Amino acid sequence: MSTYLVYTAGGVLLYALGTYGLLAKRHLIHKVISANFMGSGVFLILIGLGNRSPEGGPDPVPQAMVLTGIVVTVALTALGLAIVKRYYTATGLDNLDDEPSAGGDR
Amino acid sequence: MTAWLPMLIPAIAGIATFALGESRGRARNAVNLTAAAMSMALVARLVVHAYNGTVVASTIPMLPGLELGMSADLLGLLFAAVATVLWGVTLVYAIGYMDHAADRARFFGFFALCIAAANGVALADDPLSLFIFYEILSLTTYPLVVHTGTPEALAAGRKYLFYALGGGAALLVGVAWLATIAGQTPFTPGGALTTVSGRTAELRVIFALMVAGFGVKAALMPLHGWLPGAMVAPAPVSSLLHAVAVVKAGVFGIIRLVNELYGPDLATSLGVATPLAILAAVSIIVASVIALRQDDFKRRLAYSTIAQLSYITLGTALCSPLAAAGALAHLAHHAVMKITMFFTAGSVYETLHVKKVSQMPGLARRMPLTMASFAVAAFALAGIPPLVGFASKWMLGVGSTQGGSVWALLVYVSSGALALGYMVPILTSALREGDHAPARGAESDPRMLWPIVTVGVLTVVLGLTAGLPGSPVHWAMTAIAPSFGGWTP
Amino acid sequence: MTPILPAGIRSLTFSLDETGTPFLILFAFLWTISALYAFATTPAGERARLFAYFVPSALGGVTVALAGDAISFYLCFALMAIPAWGLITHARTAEARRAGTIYLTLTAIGEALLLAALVIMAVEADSLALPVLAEAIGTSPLRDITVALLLASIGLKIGTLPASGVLPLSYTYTPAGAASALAGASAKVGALAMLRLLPAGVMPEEWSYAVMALGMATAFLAAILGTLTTTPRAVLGYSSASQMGLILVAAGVSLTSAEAAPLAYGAIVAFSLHHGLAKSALVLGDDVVSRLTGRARTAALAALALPALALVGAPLTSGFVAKYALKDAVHALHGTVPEAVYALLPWTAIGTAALMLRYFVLTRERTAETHVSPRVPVALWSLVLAAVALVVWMWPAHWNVHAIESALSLSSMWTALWPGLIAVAGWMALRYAPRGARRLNGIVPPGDVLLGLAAAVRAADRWLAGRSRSGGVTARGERADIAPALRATERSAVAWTAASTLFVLLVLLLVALSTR
Amino acid sequence: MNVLAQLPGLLVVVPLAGAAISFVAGRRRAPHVALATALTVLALAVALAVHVLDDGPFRYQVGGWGAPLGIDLVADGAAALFLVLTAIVGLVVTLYATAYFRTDDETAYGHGLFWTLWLFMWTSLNALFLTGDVFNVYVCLELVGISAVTLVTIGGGAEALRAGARYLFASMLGAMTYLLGVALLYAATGQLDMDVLRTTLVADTTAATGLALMIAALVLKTALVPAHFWLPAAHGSAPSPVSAVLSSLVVKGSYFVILRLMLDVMPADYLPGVEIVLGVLGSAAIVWGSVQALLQTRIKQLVAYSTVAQIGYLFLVFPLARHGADVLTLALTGVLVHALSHGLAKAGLFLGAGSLMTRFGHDRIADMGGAVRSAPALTFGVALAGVTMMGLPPSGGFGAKWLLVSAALASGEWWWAAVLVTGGLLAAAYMFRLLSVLLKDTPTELHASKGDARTEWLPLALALGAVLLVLAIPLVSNLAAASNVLIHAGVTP
Repeated sequence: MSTYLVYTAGGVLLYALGTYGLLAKRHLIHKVISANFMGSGVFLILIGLGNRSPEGGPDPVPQAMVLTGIVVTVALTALGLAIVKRYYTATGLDNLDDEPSAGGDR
Repeated sequence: MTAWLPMLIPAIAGIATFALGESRGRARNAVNLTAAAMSMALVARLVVHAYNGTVVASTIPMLPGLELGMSADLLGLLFAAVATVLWGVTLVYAIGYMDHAADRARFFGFFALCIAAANGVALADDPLSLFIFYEILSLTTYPLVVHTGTPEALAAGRKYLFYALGGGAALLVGVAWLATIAGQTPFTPGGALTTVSGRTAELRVIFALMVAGFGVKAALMPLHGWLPGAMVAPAPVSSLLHAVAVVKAGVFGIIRLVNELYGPDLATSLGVATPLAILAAVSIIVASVIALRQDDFKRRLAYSTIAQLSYITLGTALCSPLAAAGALAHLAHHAVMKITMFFTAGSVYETLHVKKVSQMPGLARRMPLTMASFAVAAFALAGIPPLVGFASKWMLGVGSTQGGSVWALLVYVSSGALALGYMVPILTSALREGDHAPARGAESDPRMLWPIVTVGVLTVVLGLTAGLPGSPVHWAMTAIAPSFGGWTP
Repeated sequence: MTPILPAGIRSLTFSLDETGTPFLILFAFLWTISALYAFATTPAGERARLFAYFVPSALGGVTVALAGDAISFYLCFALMAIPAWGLITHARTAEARRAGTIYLTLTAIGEALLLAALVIMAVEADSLALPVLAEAIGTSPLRDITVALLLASIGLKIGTLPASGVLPLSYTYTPAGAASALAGASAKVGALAMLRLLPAGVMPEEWSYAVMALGMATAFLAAILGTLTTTPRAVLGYSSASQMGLILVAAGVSLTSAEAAPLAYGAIVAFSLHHGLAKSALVLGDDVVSRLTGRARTAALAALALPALALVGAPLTSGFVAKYALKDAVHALHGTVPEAVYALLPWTAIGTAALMLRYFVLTRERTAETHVSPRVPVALWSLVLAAVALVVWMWPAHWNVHAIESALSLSSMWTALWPGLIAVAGWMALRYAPRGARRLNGIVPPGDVLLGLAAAVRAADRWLAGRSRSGGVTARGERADIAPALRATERSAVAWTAASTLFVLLVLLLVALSTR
Repeated sequence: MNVLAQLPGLLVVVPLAGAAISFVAGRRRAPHVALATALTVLALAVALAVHVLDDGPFRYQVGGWGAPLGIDLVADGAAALFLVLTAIVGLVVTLYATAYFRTDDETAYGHGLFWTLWLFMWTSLNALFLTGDVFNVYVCLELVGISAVTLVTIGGGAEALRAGARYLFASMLGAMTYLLGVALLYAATGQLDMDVLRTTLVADTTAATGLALMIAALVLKTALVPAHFWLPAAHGSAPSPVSAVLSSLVVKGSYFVILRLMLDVMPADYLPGVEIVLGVLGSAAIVWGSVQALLQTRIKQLVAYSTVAQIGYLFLVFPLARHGADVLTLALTGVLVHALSHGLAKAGLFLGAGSLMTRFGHDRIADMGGAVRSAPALTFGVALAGVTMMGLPPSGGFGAKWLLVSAALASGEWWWAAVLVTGGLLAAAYMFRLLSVLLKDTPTELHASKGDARTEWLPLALALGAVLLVLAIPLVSNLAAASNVLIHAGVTP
């Protein structure tokens, strides 16, 4: 039970960090990495869930979810990096440049 | 099925007109004129049936628990007949008027669709169906108002549409609300809400919403703002807007609402009829006074329309049988008179580019037949016997008095005086010596001239024959009588 | 079906009855003479323009005496009154147009009032037939408002105060022939309406007194206005208004007393006939005089004395009989007001006499226009003069024989004479009047307060027009444009950090709600 | 083997196969593959709808495993409706795309990938509509998201890339939030299957938090105000056929999940107050989206903000659902009709906007005067689509508005009706701002391009469909009655 709590706490911490990064970091690569943080946080919680009930065996479902989730996250990350690269090539910018103060929004 | 045809025939003609395209003018005219003739014949047949007591009706399922219904009763047929007959006349006029104009396929197509929607409004059997056609009418009129595509026309169109849609929104809520408390409520002479008549507060709000909805097209002050602006449209459209379809759809809605949805008794006992009557009375006087001050010919006619429409609203709101019948008769009578006037306005503009009353001196000699027809219509509008306007005004006055509302009678006669006041200056201006030399050949395109003369003659003929079976007066009384518990005049 | 539903042409009925006959004769005679006169004196090029209005007006003006029901009566009333606008504005001058506009405005109001009254009467009587109408309204709860409407309508037609300017306005600019018809026949339709429509002997005395007082006030005030006006026609117009005030007195009598009503009706008929002919003769006379020169002019001026004296009510003239009939009628009532009116009645003749003197002076001053042969005008005028002289002796005996009998008594002759003598004396005295008084000459334009009213309406219109223009400008200028603010708000709301933070807040809100 | 029972599987497999084939078929043959796939999917979707109408909802076990281990697909009336809508719009968009992405245009970057990505997205969408498993929803959402983001950036312009990046980050944020929600829900219940959850869900803070997180994430994916920030840029800068699909279909996918979670899976009042928040946000979306649409100067931005507004209507069903089965029936039918009519009309509008932009060579509304002369059918199509947006009769939009207004009035909460009516008027305002320019009488020379007939008439066809939908309301109403939401609410048709 305590293992589960440790996993969960760690997962929530990672998730919160990632959320902060996705929201506040301007550099686009930072955002992609932050999103991965969030994902890892959730996976941590799920993995913890798999070991929740000591009397039964490990629950396979959370593991299946984590595996699927990782696949999806990898795909998203790849797509994100590709877009960031093309965006950088096209505009020379490494951020979204959409804050009203920056005046770049259209 | 037959009950749908007065709506479907013009609709099909409209779609066919679009399909024929811009270049096939002859075919387009043939299609439209044939459709008009067919509609007239059909309406005539339905009228004979209705006079004999057979009401042709038909419904199709539409929304859950609600049906879309058409019913060719005498009340609706009167409006349908006005729309259809004047469609035919206006077509001839419009063919002449739009002779050199662009985008005629679009024009005649939407024109026919407008008539289809008007006939739909006329024969709609319940509030929902009426609402649907009412909104279609708003939409199909918009392209006609902005037909010329000028900034002025677009601005007027925008105004028209916002008024119309705003009113439509109020009407939607009213109709939907009624449907939620009363379900399907087909129009029934004398009232269709007997089962829910106890829910007074709700019924009052619904009545107000519906009046707001119909009031926009009926140009009930203060909802009239769109009408004077919409004058930028081509004259046949103005005629259609003012005389035939659009504004009449509004007052017709009020007639249905008061006589056949709420019923005169319920409308009176709820206390909703009198405020409506007062609003209409104020509209009559204020609009007439404003009309006195307009130099623009069509604007003056527009304010006159606002006043005359409120005649109908007032007569209906008085909930007195003869006044209600007079209101219905005036719907037809005003159509004939006002269409003469708008035809004239269009003709003098198209022929001589005269737009203002102050530009008219010499016009009486330049276009004698046109102006003579106008004069007849003007005097009819002022209620001079034995022209057509007098018959309905007399009924309205007598009905007001019989209903104990002498104040309404005074409003009617004052408005008659004001009508003389804003109509006669047009005539006197035209009669002055002026720049327009007498015409050498025809005074205008015969396709414009003869429709004017026809409707001008109609104002006399309908006046002389008022009260004969089949005349609008008799028709209106027959159609209204059931709403007043079998009242016989 | 009740008979009061509109029935188009079928509802129009025409018939000749006892009341209508004298009016029919009068109207037919006067409209015919004036038609011939107008035809003879109007240049050929303008005839079509004049007669386009003259013919319908005459048609209405004559058939109104035959109208047997409310709708025909209203129709004829309108048919006569509305085209008369074309007669008044025939001269195409600015003044004529203004006069026409005022006339038409008042006509429209009068028609409206009449229609309202007719509708109420028809409803109350459930009939359109004229004889039934007046009877039924007497017992109706709507009696008062109906009588008020009728009186207002008739008052506008006959130029009762404060609309005393309507008759001078309608005569002054009209061509002579047409003017004679308007002067002689048009206002008499108002008298006919009194007989046809006003209920007899049903109103409270106060009504009657108020009407009589109004009539007397009109009689006096119109005379004063008339002596101060500018043209012979205008003088005649005010004279008509003054005389019509007397007819109104008779109407007032009939309102309250059923017994005096026949006398009052007799007086109204007598006044109408007498005044119609005399006034027509005077209107034509003014024009005839201007067409003559030399001795013929002098003779014509002398002949003017006949209708003038008749109007004053000199003995052995039609006016004498008419006035006597009126006195009889008033005498039939008892009370302070009728007695005061009775006492004041002779004094009105002073005003009439003064008006006639003023008219005579102004006519004499008119410059001669000799380009048209005066033969036909003179002949027609003579016919009218003859009628003026004879009409009193064709008096329908059953109305009031007493009036005719008393015309021959010496005492009553004196009663009729002294006011005229006072007027002559006053006129003589005026020569020695101070300059200031003489400057009053011609200070009343034809139309008096109506002109002021019209000017006020025009000013109000201009003011309104100016106000709406300037109002529009400020409204546009002040409309705040909120679009930039809305755009800026959206721009900051969709910027990544702000937007995603908003989303996180939304998440927290939903979580907070679900874990309550 | 009963073919009809296999329809849910086929609806996922067929477009997936199409995507794969189109990828290997090459740029010239890909459009034909896509068209063939679209026609097949349409047929399958219609067959499924007919089947559901006849026999009611049914489940399909992928691979025959069955819950809880396997993933079940659920075919009910509402899902069938969305599938048919997707198929119809999909077919028209595919047809349109054959003109829009011209195969001989070798310079256009990434155009060759359109067909594959589009069919792939269609696959994921169909799966999303059918899936009965909350974790599978996550997978489907991400598959839709990946293909959608890629499609947005397919044009390769800076603006599209920026929009794509924003879309992607929003998508990631939503995905992670949703996944966290699933994790919590699973932690509390140990269940992922919606049907099982429906019957086993008990009051529990963790489960409620999980569901709240899932709903918030789905709100973000559906772009409900204030989480709409990614939508206008993405829908506005994507190629027009992509915009059409994104606006008319993709947002409906996540919405449908909310609908099922809120009205089917969770017992009433499981998340107290959330339905009110959703209704309020929906109202805010209607007003704010319309106002912003009114302020836009570029045509696709206008249409995109119109989507923001129209999405708002869909959320009014949640507060209304608390008022008994009758109101729920009206409101649910209303939102389903709205989803359909908006789907058709908005696709028509975006395709129309694309055609106008191709013809004018720019996207500035102010300079589009005179379109009515040179492209009357196109203008008419835009106008008709506008009619249904405004909810004017006779159109599907009207049917939806009528049903929702009736539901609001019947519930006694008339203010939702006021919002609906205001929304209609605001829609009229922004649509007529566009139309009044198109109807202006300015002579213009439009660019003639290949495929004109298709790009002119297809928007009209979609708009006409949206209008004629009003006649199909009884059918929609029957499908709504065959939806799990109403069946589980105990409504008997």
